[in-house]
Amino acid sequence: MSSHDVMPEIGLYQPVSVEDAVGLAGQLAERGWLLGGGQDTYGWLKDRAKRPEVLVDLKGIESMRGITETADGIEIGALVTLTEITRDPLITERYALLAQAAGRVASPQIRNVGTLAGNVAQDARCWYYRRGLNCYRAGGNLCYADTPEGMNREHALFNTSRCVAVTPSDTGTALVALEAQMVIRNASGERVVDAEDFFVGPNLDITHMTVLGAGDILTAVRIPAKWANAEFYFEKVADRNVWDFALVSIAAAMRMNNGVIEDARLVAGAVQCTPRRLSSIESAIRGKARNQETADQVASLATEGAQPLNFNHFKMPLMENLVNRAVRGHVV
Amino acid sequence: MELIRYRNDVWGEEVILGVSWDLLWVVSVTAFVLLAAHAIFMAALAKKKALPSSEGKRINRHDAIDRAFHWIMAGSVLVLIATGIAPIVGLRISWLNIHWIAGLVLTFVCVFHIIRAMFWQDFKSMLIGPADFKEPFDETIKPGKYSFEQKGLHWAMTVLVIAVAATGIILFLNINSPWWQRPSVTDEGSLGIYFLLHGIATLGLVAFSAVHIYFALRPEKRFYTRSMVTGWISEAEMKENHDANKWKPE
Amino acid sequence: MTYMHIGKDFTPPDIEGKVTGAARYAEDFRRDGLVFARLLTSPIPAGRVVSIDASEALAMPGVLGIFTADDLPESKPPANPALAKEFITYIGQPILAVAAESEELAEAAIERIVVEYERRPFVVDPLDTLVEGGPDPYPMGNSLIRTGEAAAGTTASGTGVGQIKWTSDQVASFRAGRFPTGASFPEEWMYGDVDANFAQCSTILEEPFVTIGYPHHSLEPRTGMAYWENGKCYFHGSLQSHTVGHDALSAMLEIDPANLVFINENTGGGFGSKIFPYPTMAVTGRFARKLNRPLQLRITRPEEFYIGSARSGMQGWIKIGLRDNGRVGAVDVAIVGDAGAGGGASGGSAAEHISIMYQPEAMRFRGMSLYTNTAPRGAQRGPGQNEMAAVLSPMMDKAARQAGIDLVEFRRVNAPGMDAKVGSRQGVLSSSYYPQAIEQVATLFGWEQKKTLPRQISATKVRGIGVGEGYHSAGASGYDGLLRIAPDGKIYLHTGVGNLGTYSYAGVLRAAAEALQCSWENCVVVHGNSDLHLPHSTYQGGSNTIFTETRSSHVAALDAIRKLKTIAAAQFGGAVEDYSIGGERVFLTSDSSKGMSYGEAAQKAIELGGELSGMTYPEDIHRTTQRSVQAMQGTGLIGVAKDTLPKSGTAPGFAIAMIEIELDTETGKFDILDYSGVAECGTVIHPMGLRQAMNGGGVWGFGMAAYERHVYDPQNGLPANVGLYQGKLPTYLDVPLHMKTAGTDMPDPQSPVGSRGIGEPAQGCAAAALMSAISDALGGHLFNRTPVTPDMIVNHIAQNSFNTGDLKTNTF
Amino acid sequence: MGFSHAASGFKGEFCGRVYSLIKGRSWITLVVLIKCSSLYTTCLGRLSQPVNPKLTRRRFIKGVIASGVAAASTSLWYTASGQSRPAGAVERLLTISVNGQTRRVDVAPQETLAHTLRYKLGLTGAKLGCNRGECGSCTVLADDVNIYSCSTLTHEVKNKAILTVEGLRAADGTLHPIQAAFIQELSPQCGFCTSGQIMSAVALLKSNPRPTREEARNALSGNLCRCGAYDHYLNGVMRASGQLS
Repeated sequence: MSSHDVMPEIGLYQPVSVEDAVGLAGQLAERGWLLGGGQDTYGWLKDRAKRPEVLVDLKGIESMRGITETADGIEIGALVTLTEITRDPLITERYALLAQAAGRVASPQIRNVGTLAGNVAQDARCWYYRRGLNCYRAGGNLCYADTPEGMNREHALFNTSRCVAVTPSDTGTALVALEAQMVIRNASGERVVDAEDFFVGPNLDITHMTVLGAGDILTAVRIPAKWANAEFYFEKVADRNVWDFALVSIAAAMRMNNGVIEDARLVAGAVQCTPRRLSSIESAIRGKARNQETADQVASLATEGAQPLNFNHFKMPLMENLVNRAVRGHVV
Repeated sequence: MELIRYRNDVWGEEVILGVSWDLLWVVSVTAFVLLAAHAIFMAALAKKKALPSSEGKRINRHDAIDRAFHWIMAGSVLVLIATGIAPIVGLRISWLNIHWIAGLVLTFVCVFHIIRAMFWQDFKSMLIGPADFKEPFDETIKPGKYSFEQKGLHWAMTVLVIAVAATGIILFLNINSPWWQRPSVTDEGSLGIYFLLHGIATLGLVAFSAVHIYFALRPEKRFYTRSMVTGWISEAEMKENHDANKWKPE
Repeated sequence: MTYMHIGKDFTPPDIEGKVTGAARYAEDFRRDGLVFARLLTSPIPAGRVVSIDASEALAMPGVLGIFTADDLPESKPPANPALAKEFITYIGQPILAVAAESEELAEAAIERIVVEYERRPFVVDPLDTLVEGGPDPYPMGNSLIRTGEAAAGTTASGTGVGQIKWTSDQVASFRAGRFPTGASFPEEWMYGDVDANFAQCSTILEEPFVTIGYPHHSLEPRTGMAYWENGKCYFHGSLQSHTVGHDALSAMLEIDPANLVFINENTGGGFGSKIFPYPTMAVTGRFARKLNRPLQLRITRPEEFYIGSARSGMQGWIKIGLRDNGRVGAVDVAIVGDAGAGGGASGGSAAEHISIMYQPEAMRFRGMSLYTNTAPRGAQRGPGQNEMAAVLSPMMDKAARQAGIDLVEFRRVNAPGMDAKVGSRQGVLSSSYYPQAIEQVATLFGWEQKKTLPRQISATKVRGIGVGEGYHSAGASGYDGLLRIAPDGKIYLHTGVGNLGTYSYAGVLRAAAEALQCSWENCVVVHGNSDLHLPHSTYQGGSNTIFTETRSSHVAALDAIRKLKTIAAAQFGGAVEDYSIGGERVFLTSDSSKGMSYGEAAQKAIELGGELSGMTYPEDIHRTTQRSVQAMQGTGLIGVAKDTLPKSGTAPGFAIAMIEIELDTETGKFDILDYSGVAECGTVIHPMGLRQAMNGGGVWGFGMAAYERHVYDPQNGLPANVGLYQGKLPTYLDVPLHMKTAGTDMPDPQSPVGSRGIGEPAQGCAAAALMSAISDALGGHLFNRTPVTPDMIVNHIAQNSFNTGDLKTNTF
Repeated sequence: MGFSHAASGFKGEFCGRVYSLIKGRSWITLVVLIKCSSLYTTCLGRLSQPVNPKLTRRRFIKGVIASGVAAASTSLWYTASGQSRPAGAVERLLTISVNGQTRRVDVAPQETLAHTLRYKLGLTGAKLGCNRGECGSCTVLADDVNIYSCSTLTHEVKNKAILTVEGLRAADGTLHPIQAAFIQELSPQCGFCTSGQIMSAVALLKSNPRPTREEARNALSGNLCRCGAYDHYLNGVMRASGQLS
């Protein structure tokens, strides 16, 4: 790590409309850096590990701030803070899963300024990468974590491809579970991407965590009515209960009908580079009662195909246990 | 534009990372421009000769197994180039597994080809001798089985493919595979050199593949392409382009 | 005994500043013309500097200069150099400093300096250098040689680098948890007949163990600011001691101590890492002199990780023998300490912990301090004792269970009482009420009742209860007390004790107020700035302050009282013994109307001069105190004395804690439901301060037991957890909602107010109790390691045998 | 930082040779230099023009930092040439509200609020414990919301009312109830995190005047205390909210 910790000289724009922001983002491209709450920005800059030339502060854009009810669900402005998400009645009443996930992010002060967009678009937390090393994710030739002696306790179990970083986003798992859609703007227009496709693994793009490219701005997140008021389960296990990223997290949404699970979405966090849909569990529990017996039957499916590294073997039992809890619906 | 990409290693020491992919554009554009120029030149200025007839007696030029080798090699090279370039140009496909599988296929096929060429084929037909160098400048000299250009292209491809395969295998050893876990990298500088050589070979492959495909598609050479599909050329094509004294097809 | 002040809460003078933001720490000071220095730190774990090319940086406008090892006296390993040149021994080691008109410029300049390095082999695991053929962290070897007596956890002078190697069989055997037959240990002591005593033991336990070191991470990084005026150096620094470091800092700056003004009213935490001046201070002071400008060297959080000191690690083997009655008959312990790059490991004090807490009838210790290319280690809150307490507690529990004895009863049977012996020399204690502390905490916690609670709370929650003990020596003697009674009647209590956040710097002065029978409101605490004329006070390793400094405060007060009475006797006749004090007056005992106020006496002292107003002073006081008295001459009645009160044996600080946890068997996480701790530190002089020490130590204990550790990548020597986030310092939500703590409050006869210190043991008992409770919750399972983290618990419960088989330090 | 390749015994022989071969050849360096400088000029040229012609000053009036364009280009210049930033090249004067007072201050685009408060306004109550949002010592309020001032740009909060620990005392000098309670409960130890703890507690009481102890510890959980004085800070919050006497 460098000896640096003051902010480098950098330009700053504070556009007040999405159009202006999109224009700036498009023209600056790789030289620009979008600023939401900034909580995943300043560390990079202070370390000189990333060197954008211009910051585009989006917080002045009012249209990206509100939480509104739509014909099919709700739309959350990308700049809505995590604290706002934990308090908003629409979200806490209908999509408590998201509120719970947002409430477990980092610390109160970070939630107070950290935005939903920032939380889903944040970069990998692999300590090697964060140190500014030139690993695969930074455009280099190798991974320091995935080696016989790498310190990879917090790294991935599944779907690694050279890079073994995991998704750090707590809200990301919830959004995938809720079948949210991400609204992305760039100079050529708007596109809507399913949350599940929003996150990309290293096999597809080793230097990006999401589909967002240069010039793209995530403007809003839409949550369909489909899962409103469903039965939810969220849990995040981290070393410390503040600041720390998940060792494993679980987000689940279930619809019950006549005492059995009619439909379910289960998503695990921090086990691969993207939120991991647990489709095998979903189909295994469909039509079954939501109880301990069902949970015990299916939990071990969660880790099928896992390839543990040196120090992260514990994530397998931990993941199974969290899946068990999510399926049975309670802790004790 | 830079030619070589450098990075700092884990201890802050500057090491080579690989070839600059800007060169990919340079190579592609250069190849395109040169080939386009050639096409224009041929279309506008070159003496137009009537193409020899493809009718008549068929002469076997390539055995089925060699044709299969060729197309497997061609296919794997194209797949390798496509999958290798995809992440460079920002195309999001899960390229790596395809890439190394194609690389293994290419390697195995090349090994087979080399062995076969040395012991079962007429290896000498591909050798370039001092006399061959007169061939391009003297229209009266006709080649044996392979023209000087074909030999040149073949040997260039040989060097490039061996280079790309050899470096590719080293790089392959540095990622996880079904057979092993990736090792620790103790010398990032060496790794960078392998990437550099792999990249340079790739650039060459892209260029020579372009040249090869271009000529394969040219009207006056198309019968060679056909021969690589069907195995034969016509007697007329043989006479027009080859010296029967130097190449005595069975 | 009823006291006016002792045992009563008070408002320390510095606390208002802390809650209003007015309290200033070293980095809060600015000065006209201030320049900013930043460090360039080593990217390599081992090697040397071949060359430095700063020409481009120095050509930048606003860049004022660089400062390298060449600007400093040569330093020889294992002394930790302020700036490295020939011996780079860890990543993050400072190489040079660059100064500029702004921090931003200084940082930009750093990027333009080209340093050529030559790399050397490195090692991050002590056993990897111990094995034959293994790399050495220094070119000349791998181990600390103590050529003289040095305090544990420090690298005082009299140290060197030697080389120790074991065969690979011996190392493999040690790794596998067996004593390595025939292996050499440079440190060894023994008392009693160990083998004979083992032979008499019915329960024998043999266990390997590992404790991983971790950084102090004081919240205030060790920033310093210095400027030079008229040949004097004014230094704003951050030390936990004050005057005791004065001479050492002067020496680092190569000036007469009289020409150093050290200003340090507040210190943002030290925990052992700021006891004495640290190497970086030399850069701050000397660079300021070189540039002839006020200069601030701000230390960033990552730099604080690198140079801010850390606890050493231990890798060990222990054999414990219990007799039928539960008495510990014999202990044999061997410890390979990880001293990082140029520190000292603490195996000896770890063994000392065992010797005092369980009073084994015979004991042997074998140990060594090995260097690794990791951050330098130094004293951290009970170095050795606390991590030993943590890892030992569940083992002792296991032994007790095997012997069929209740865990608390076992502690009772072995408790160090008044006649306890300590350490290799089996020295005596000044006093010990530790058996009473056991009873007090058992009652506070409700051990007997909690013992009977079911372990299984629900399908996924299990209860664990545990007990842990902490010890540290808690006091010295021989320092100076100094006070001044001014003609206006105010009593100025001077102290050279640093303000490390425990308020003990003020608390100890209440012993003087007590003796002088004066109101606290009339007292003025003078501290934190050597221009304010401070006495030579003790170094502050937590527990040391209270015992030591109540004594020196007391002797200063006695001196003042004698002088008050002398003045009164001179005024009103009679002998000194005929006079008494009270109500801030000195008066004839038989006729209280014949007397004068303290203020009047002070005026008289000025008139009479001599020793009364400090014109003369005892010869045995330290030079620092002498200078202070000289500066105060003729300004009032001066009370000054060196503490020569009788002292024998070790003044102990004990603490015992009990913990109840609820452990989630599916996540490996736990909640602490009950934390009860009792300190045995003699008379409690400041009840709230004691609770602070106990609770804060408790949080540190939780950090040691469950969160904090060094992690280094053996491939490249990189530390994995540099910052606070990855350092996993416990937060509000990782500690209990309430903490119950108290003190035995029984007087130590060797302190004039009966008090000893506490501080270090507060952590040890908490860490040990938590380890004990985790083990209890898991049916007595031993991890043999600190910290125990959720992954280890989950793996254990899943029985996937994935961890703890290979005990190693500096790793996950 | 560079390395001596000859001196570095660890570098692979082959790799070292290739490296020096390539690095040593001045022709490559020359080409690279020429290419880099042309790229650099291109960048400068592009940046010196309005980034988006459609973005008129009027449309930007509320949000834009007029300095954006100039700052970006000067920063490039600065990095490239090693020159210190030309004085007055950008308009950076802000009017911000701190502790109820309006302060005019010259603020660089990248400047953190902690920097502005501590080094420009002399308000050193907010401390830099980590300078990256991992400790909370720099906590201040922006419109009554507690934030890490080390991880906030001053320009981001220029329209918000900033409150620091120095602004808590009443006009008559009376301490804020949290401050008074923290003294009574001997809440701080070393005091370095105290300002931050206080500001988080003040933010809590503004929105929740009678929090439970559990609510209080959640609200203060973004403030680390290395001394471990958590119990005492919580006692202070409970006392200040009238729930402890």
